[in-house]
Amino acid sequence: MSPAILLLLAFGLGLVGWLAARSRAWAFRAKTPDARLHSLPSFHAWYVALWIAVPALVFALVWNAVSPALITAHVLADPAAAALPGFGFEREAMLAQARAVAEGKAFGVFMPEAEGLIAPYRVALARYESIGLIVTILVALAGGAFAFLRLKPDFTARTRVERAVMSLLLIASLVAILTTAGIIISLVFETVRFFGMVSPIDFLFGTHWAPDPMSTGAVDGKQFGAIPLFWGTIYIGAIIAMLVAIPLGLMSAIYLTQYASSTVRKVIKPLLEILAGVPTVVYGYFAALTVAPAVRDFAQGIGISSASTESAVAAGLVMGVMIIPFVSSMADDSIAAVPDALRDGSLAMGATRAETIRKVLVPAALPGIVAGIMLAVSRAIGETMIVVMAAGASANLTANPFQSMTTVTFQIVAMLTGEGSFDHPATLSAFALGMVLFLVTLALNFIALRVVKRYREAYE
Amino acid sequence: GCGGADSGSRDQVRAVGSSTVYPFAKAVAEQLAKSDPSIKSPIIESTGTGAGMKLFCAGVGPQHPDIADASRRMKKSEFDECVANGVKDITEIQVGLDGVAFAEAKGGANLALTPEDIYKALAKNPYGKPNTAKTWADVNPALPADPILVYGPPSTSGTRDALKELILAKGCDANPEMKALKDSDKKKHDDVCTQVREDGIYVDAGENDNLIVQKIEANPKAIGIFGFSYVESNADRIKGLTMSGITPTYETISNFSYPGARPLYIYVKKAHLKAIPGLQAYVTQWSKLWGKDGTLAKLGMVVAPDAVLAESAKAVTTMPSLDGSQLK
Amino acid sequence: MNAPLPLNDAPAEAAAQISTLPDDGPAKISARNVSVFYGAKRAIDDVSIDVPNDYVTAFIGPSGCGKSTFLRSLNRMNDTIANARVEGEILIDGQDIYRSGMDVVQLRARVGMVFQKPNPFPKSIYENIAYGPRIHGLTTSKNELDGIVETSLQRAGLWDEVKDRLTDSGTALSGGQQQRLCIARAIAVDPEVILMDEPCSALDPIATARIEELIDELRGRYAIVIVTHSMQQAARVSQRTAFFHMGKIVEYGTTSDIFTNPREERTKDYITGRYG
Amino acid sequence: MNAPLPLNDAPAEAAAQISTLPDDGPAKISARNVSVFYGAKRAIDDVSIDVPNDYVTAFIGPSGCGKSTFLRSLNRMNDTIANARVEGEILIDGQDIYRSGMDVVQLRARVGMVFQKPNPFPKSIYENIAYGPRIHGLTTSKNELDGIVETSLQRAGLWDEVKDRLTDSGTALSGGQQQRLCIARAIAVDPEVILMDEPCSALDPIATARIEELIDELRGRYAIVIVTHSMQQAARVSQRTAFFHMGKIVEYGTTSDIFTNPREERTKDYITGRYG
Amino acid sequence: MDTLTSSSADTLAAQRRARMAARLARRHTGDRLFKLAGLGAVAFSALVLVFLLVSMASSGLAGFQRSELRFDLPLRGQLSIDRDRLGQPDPASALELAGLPAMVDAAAEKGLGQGGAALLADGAWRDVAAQIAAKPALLDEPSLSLSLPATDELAAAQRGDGPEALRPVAQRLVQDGKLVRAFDWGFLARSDATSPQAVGIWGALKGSIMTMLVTIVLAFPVGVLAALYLEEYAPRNRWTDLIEISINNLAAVPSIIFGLLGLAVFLAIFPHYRSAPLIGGMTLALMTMPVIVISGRNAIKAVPPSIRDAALAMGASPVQVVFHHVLPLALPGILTGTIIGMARALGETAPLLMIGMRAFVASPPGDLTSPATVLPVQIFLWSDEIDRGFIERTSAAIVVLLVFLLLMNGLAIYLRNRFEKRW
Ligand SMILES: Nc1ncnc2c1ncn2[C@@H]1O[C@H](COP(=O)(O)OP(=O)(O)OP(=O)(O)O)[C@@H](O)[C@H]1O
Ligand SMILES: Nc1ncnc2c1ncn2[C@@H]1O[C@H](COP(=O)(O)OP(=O)(O)OP(=O)(O)O)[C@@H](O)[C@H]1O
Ligand SMILES: [Mg+2]
Ligand SMILES: [Mg+2]
Ligand SMILES: O=P([O-])([O-])[O-]
Repeated sequence: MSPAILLLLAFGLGLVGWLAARSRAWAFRAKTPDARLHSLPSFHAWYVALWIAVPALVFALVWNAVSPALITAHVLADPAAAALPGFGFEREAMLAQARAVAEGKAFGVFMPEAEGLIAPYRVALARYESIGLIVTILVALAGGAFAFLRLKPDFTARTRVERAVMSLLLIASLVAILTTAGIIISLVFETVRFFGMVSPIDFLFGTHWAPDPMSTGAVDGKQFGAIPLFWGTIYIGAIIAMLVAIPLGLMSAIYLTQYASSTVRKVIKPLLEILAGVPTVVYGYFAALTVAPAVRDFAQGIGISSASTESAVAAGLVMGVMIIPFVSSMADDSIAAVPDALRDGSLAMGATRAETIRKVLVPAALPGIVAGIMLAVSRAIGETMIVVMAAGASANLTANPFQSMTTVTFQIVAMLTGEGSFDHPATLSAFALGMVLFLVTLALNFIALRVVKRYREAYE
Repeated sequence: GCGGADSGSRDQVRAVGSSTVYPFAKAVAEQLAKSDPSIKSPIIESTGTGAGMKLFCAGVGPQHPDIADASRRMKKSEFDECVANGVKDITEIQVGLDGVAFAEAKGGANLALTPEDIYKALAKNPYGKPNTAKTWADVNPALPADPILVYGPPSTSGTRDALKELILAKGCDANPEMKALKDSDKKKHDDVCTQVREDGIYVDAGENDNLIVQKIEANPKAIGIFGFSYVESNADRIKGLTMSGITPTYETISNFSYPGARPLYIYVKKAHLKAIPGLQAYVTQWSKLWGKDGTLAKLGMVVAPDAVLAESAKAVTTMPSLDGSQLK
Repeated sequence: MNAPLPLNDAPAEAAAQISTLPDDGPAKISARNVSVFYGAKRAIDDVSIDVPNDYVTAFIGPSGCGKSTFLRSLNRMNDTIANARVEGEILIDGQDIYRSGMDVVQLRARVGMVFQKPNPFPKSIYENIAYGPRIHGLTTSKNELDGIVETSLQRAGLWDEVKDRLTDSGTALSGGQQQRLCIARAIAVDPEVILMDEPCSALDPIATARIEELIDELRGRYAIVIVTHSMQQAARVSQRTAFFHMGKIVEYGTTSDIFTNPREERTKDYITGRYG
Repeated sequence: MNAPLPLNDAPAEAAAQISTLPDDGPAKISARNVSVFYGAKRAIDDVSIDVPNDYVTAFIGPSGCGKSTFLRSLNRMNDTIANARVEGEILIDGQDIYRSGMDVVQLRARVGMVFQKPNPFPKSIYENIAYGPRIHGLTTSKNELDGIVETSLQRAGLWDEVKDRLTDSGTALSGGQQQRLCIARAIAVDPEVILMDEPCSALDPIATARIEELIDELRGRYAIVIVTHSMQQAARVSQRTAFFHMGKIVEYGTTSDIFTNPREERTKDYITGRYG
Repeated sequence: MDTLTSSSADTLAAQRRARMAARLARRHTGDRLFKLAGLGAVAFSALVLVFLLVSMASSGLAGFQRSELRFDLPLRGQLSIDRDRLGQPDPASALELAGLPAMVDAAAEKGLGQGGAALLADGAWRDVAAQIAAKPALLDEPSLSLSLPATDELAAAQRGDGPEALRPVAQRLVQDGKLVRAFDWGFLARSDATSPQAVGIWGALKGSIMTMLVTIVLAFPVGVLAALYLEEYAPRNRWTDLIEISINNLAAVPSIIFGLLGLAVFLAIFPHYRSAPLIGGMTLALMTMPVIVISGRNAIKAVPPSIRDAALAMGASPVQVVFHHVLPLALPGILTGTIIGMARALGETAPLLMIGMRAFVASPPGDLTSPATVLPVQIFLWSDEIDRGFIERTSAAIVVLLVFLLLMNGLAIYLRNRFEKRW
């Protein structure tokens, strides 16, 4: 039975119940014109409709899950099924093909053996479909009758319906916690497995990163020193990118909030937001094709012969540009949150605008700006495509920005799409790196949110 | 759609694995769909050999791929996992060769290298001593005194594996002491022979070979290490370097006189052969295209020697099961 | 003017009227035919007034009548509002502050301002006071600066309360202390005029009384203009009062005259609480 | 109470005092020992008062003394403030509105409220008025609803001004009209009590006068409680006045008594503008 | 104060005034420079954006073209084929049987000179077959002028790279007007292929659309409901804090981590759906949901409390307040945030690499569960192709992606401006 039919059925019956309950509620009113109903007729209607649709849907869901097994059992009892091979994929494939044909989803079978199963499938499908349909209707009717009989003029339908709505809202907000749990679960097992092979000390404090996914035999923990990755991540994401993004973002925010006319602001702000909206794969392409060669030529032009095409600067510059809008919009918010009274106070002292901004507004907005920068950093160190396309793979522990460097995200992609076998520590290291990344962004965000909160409170 | 998602079958072939095999597997899929419109074009995913094996070996059923493309042979451990998950019958088919080729920009210095030179230039500890070579002349006085700068594949790629096994280990074993070490202390031998230096002279260049081409074009003194197909298709910009006097060409690679050839495989899950429409046809399509004048050769794949081809062609029809005990 | 004006619109003759008292000597500030617009909206309509040097002048009037607007036009703080525009002349010591070469930075150093809500900078008390002298480069040594800070705080009657905690944040003070800090901050650059816009409306009665005393102490040293919505306060602290209504000055005179003997019907209505 | 209370703290005996006038007949609202807390802060301190049915009762007092807080506790609008907590009893027609079975939805339909800032819904004028009758299911037909809308607007004195544009947005009206719309909206669900929190403080004098008239017209039909910071307004519109100070009712009486003959020193000080 | 100190105070004041005046010019210059720096920062960002867009667009436009060979195919009376057969499924096979490929090759040899057939892209005759199938009347025309795709090599030779031997051939054909760069509408209708001459973007675009569909259907309701709960009802307690922290954190968790989540959780639960838009959409929904929640909360916060008070005071229940007043007023803001979140999801690559959406898929996905790829991943895959013909195609794909993003951003800006707080 297709889920769509069941859905329609549940909603259809729900609608009927809705209408019936509403007219009953109106009838209460008509009988006792003076007495106010506790709840509006429409709440009575929703109450009944929910009692019809929800149990019916729940049953339909369960039925959808169990009926295929019942149908298969029915088909297997058929003599035609005796010819099927024993357990295995071929047998299942035959059943599936016959079923697809019986359901009208396919026109013919690919395996001739399946031909004979089509007819039994048709029979079984028809039978279980009608059973499902009937029971669904019964469940709906039972729910509806229960709810309908409870309706009275002073029935608290509204309270009950609203309670249902509130549960829905609560469930929706729990999705976030589930997601967080999902992330932790999906990282933690492999991470633990990895640390069973490589000591966390070697991993977190080692300065040599050269895991060999193809190696066999004993694992050499000394190859898994992730410091060069952390360094590359910080150097590209938190240093070079921020050297670009902080001054540009901050000055943009200052210009937009303090100097620009409202029309200019209206045009420029969305433009900046576009900069944040350009997909990172486009930035990556741009970085690899345009910026990186230009940077290398520039570096070689000034005599740095070791300049690599996949330089940290190229990735960092482009990433910085991408981050500008984050910094500027957070700075914008926090500067705007500084009460005008402070600005006026400073201007009235005879300060110029620049002095007012530098000495009063920016210091006052500093916590918010810092928080914005932290969020931007967390975004930069989690950025993947730009580094995958432009930063290179060498785990160099160097301060030379024209050298190639690699980052945590790059290594995650490389290890998970590489040639090593899946249970090799090199591959598993991707999960450990993911865990570190997750924890670091968690920490950055946590601190940033704390800072912002405290600072908002200071002005509210 | 997948047709019968909850259980049952799939109506499209699914192959995963090596990025080296990927372009060839794509081409075969495309040809198959053109030649037989009743077959849906197979889905080819470039996951890398290891991840591909992991997916392939996860089990039998429509949710698991039918084919694993590999730029190296299946490992024993992988085979064991396959068996543990019920993937007992696997057919191994060698579809061709890939050469690890050294190349420089057109107009470069025309270095004439040997595996030994390369080993001495790139190993971390050549013959057990730290590598101090800065110019090619340091390695071999016959070579020019140009600085050594080699762009090569990262450790996660199959090409790097091939580099280690086919060139570095070979150069290393030229020294009898090392050869002896191989028998006495395998681990130490591997360390000494296959570890690549990390002082910036060998540059991990990521998976994007286009970028390596650009880089060695920009720096004529630098050398790049590629899959041979890349050298072929960029013949207007770069040229292959001779190795022990032999230029990398189709011939020299396919007869293994150029020391950088490695086999490319596809692994077929036999349990799927009957159940997945188009699987047999897809495998057969490989055999139609892997010949000397076939599409794959045009795309840069090195055709395997005739004997191998004959055996592979036989495997396509008979689908022999792989014997795990042959694997390492 | 003898006849009471109609409530809605002021006749043309009112425009010609200059609010000035002949006994007051030369005016510190003279506004002539000043109108202030917010976009198309006229918030101040052709106001002319002379503000004396030695007295405290109070602006009173119902909410929205333009008191703050007019006050802010006296040190060109209206410049900071994007769509605000000032017409007419405002002379301080005879010089038009809206003339083209006028340097607002210097002007505002000469005309200090205290706002409705105390707005100390979120810096230390010391830095709050030192801010003005620093940006204007008034001092050449730390000693001199310390001196200015101390004198200013003393004049604002705050020194004894804060001398032991000059490094505490200015925002940690009580509301009344904050407002005195703001007055001290204004004094620190040695202004000639101090404008105050409802300086006590956010304060409790005790703090209010303290500020009112302070205003009285400062009188004579600075020309002081204070906007207030409390008629009692105007009566207590000012010697001259201007009653604003709908962007115009309805009546101007000595404070005692305005409160005991208003000439205009509207003034009387306002003072007796008929509206506002 | 005869002796003037000290400014800072109220002695225990004040707690026992019930503000009520013996001539007023049965009270519409009786508060008994009501205290309201925001977290640990006590904003209303043990207040007991009887609000009569047929008069307008004004709450006056300096800013922050708890007028709004007390007013909002009369229709349990304080429930919406997370950390607000009410102690004591508030009876409307003898029934405790804080008892456990009380349905706040119905309570608020009986006790309407008008706020300081006019807050029409951003919907059409018609929908603004029709909203209450709709959610309470007061009508069964469109006609009946139309009737309610018209009567409510008429009672609020707004019908003539808006009858031709009932579909215009309520927010497009002038401030005074908006406030009358809000009053009409409150009337539409046929409440018994109307609470008004400084309903004119955002309005100009003319609109204020209009609302004051309206309040006078509504008197007798609804029990009306109005919070105002303008003593003149209290004097004009109310018949009973309670003077709040620091969370307590300092004095309660007929409006004329309070304004002409306050018993308490603090009341007198406030009325003569010594603080606030 | 006695006269003496008073006069010394006067000199002091005069001194200070002099110092102030001396500094003025410098301060004003500083002010102007500061403003200029701000302007410079804004201008820089704008310039980068313009440069990015222009450079992508200019090289992308070339990617909408392909090299085509032009020659005539004599038709009337040449093909013996039953016209009815053309109306049935797979007319191409019928035409192939009737000998169309050989005819095309022969015509190419004739029209383009010796070896002309080899210059045609593999299967170029299929274009002809499609034309004929669409319009059988063509069979009565004396001849049909064709414009068929050239091989990748010839295309490369026309660009001036590729095999040396072909370059003169290409030059000659270009001079004769037989080899042209023609606008390739098919690029918007075809799917991935191995040859840059034959690729199209429709497969990836359709994959993107399907993925976004799943994302919005999941993320929007959950996001809005969660935002309502947190902003309007959530009690202040540990659980709420936990939810809030989770959401704020999820909004900043690197997208690749969501990829790992999709890999470890969704693909473990639904192993059949590797590479499917359904899984991609679910993964991206988890990523987008927090963005919607956060912007939704801001929009809800922006609804003035006075509206809530008004409704509550009328006797509306909290649920009625929210659904009658708050939600309708906040909706434009929520939509704006949603669109921006969706735009971000549309451009997302890394997480999809992890869940198998990087496959070669030669036909557009049929439904939500069939294997697919999406625009950004297609860009990533093409950027990695050996054949340099893909460089332009990649740029063209970027242009398609950017157009979509700009449209979405434009819509968001429009919504924001149109509904910006009007109460
Ligand atoms: N920035 C502005 N833009 C537009 N109109 C303004 C602005 N500031 C004030 N107004 C309007 O100008 C008129 C005068 O305002 P102003 O603030 O000067 O009044 P006020 O007498 O100080 O009132 P209050 O006693 O409330 O402070 C008012 O109608 C006000 O609405
Ligand atoms: N939501 C709240 N949380 C905490 N404290 C509050 C809150 N609302 C009011 N208060 C405090 O409770 C006290 C009484 O406030 P309330 O608003 O009732 O005063 P009011 O008499 O209405 O003043 P006003 O004339 O300014 O409206 C004040 O000290 C105020 O700061
Ligand atoms: Mg004002
Ligand atoms: Mg209040
Ligand atoms: O993906 P690989 O070809 O490098 O194995």
